[in-house]
Amino acid sequence: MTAAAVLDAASWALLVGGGFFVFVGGVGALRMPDFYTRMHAAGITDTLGTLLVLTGVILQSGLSLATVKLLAIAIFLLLTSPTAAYALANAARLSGLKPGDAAADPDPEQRE
Amino acid sequence: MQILGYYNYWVFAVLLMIGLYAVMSRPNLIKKLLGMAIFQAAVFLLYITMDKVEGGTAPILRAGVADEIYSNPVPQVLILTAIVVGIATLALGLAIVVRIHEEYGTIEEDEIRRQDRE
Amino acid sequence: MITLFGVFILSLLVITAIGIVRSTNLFAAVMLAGLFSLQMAAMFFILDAADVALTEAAVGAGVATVLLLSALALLDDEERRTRRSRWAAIAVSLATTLLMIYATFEKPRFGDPLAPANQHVAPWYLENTPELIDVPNVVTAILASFRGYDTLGELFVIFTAGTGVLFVLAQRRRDTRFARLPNADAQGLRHHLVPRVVGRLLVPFIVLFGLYVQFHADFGPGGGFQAGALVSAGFVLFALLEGERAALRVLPRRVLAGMIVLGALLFVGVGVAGMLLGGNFLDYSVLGATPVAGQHVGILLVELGVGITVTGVLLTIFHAFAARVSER
Amino acid sequence: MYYAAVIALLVTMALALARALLGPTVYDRVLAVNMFGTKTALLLSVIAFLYGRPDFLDLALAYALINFIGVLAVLKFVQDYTLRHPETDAGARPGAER
Repeated sequence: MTAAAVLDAASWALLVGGGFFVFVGGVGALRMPDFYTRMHAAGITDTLGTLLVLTGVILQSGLSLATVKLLAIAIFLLLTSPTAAYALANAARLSGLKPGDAAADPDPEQRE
Repeated sequence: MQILGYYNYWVFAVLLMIGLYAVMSRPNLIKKLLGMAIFQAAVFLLYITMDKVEGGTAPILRAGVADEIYSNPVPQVLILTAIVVGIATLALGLAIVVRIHEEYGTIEEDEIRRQDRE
Repeated sequence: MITLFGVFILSLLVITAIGIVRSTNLFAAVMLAGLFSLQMAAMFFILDAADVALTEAAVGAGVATVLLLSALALLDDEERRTRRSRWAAIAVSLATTLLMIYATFEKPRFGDPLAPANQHVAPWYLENTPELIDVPNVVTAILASFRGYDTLGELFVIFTAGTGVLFVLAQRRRDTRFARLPNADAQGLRHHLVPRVVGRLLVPFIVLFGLYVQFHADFGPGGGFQAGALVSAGFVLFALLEGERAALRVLPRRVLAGMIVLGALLFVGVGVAGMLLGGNFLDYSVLGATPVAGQHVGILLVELGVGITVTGVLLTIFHAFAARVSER
Repeated sequence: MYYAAVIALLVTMALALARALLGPTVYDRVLAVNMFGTKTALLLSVIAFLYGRPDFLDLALAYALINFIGVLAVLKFVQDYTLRHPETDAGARPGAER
């Protein structure tokens, strides 16, 4: 097995794994019962999925300017998305939304 | 694949008319502005659809690659400037809506008409 | 396969647009408009328009949502249910949609290299750009040089829109003149520690990236329009975090107004300089030792002018709305 | 190989859109928009490689940097809103479809 084949296999595994976690996060954000659990599902898989997908792509890029840009994207996403999640949860908590509050969707009859 | 080739144009037509419908049927002025933004986006989509050349790539020339097919750069230039012009005109529209709200206390079109008649 | 991805995103676009029109809450509609812009950017990228996608990204994510929200803060966010019948509007829209779809069957196939749009001037630009202007990014070459006159006109439209917003909003409200108190609105998000620290860390990187996009426009996607939107997004972030007053201390209104005028003057000045050196208006080939070097100088200066004016206009508009909000 | 990641990202984008349409609170919508933005940045970087033009990563970088601004703008909007309307039940407003 050559080095290139090993790299390809690793990158396959990372991309598929990243895609799986991203998808799990999406399902969680749609199906969980209230806002805080939805955010839990979305926030954690966001971080892991982002990291896996970007690492998978980095393995394909070799050492070039693209690697640096991908690393920068990874760093900025890892900085901003937990911060956004924190800010959002904090705002929801301060405004008085309690866990379990928004459990039910509004009555479909009332929506236009 | 032949049918899929026209899908972009169909989405353009549908988006255009969703925008027009919002402008015609909603009395709320912000909703009208959002409808106009959708209308505008549909036009952008039409232009950018026309720039695509099969098997082509973005028109940024690559050194050392001969006989590469590039997509059409002209619509891209037109739309690039139009997007920034679009946000500037949207801001102007929003400013006028804010002033209307200050004078009339409402942003519903029929309410404003009623107040004008009185 | 890529075509199928495009079809998927286009379907999402239609769903989002319907969601925008149907939601009775304007705040929800603005959030959906943010999603709409993200999908448009992805679609532009799939259709090979990297420059356009970058513009949509910079404008849609950085400025548009913020402007809509600051306007909404001055209005009611609930749309009143209307009793008006919608059947006429539905009928007109539906009929026109069907007519337009019927008309699309006359259009050239998607991606057809022999379509008239791809046969007229585009091949000439693609062939002659390396020789006449010698920059890899043909979009920049057309924007700044071949169709520079057109871009100048667009720049003046932006200039006029910025001036118009100032005319409409800059005048003080009569009834609140005595009620102006120092209030919490103008404080920004100072007491949210984590976003503040991370956000302040990001501001220089956003501005730096904006400058990279500005000066890298010859080689990659970028240019004055994108850079202006990105730099103003950086300053908008600063204003959100530290309050509008702190942002105005960094870039006062006078400086912003100066930037609007300076950028437009720089563009016109490059054109006039070409005339004085014996060429035509906006003919850059006389600006340097060789025609190609002259083109490089001209494109750099013109893009810089565009960037300065766009930054000035977008920030002026943002501050005009933000000042109204904190006056309330 | 990239196709697996692109399909997962596109499906997740559709799920996030569904959450944004359903609501029910303002925070759910903001969460969906933020999620969608991160996924768009990932999608653009994967597609740049799929097209074989890694020089277009600038776009994904732009989203990674400025997607955050929207969330903060919403945060500030909600904060100002609750300052101005202290009497309303803040959990349900603004942004709740009633």
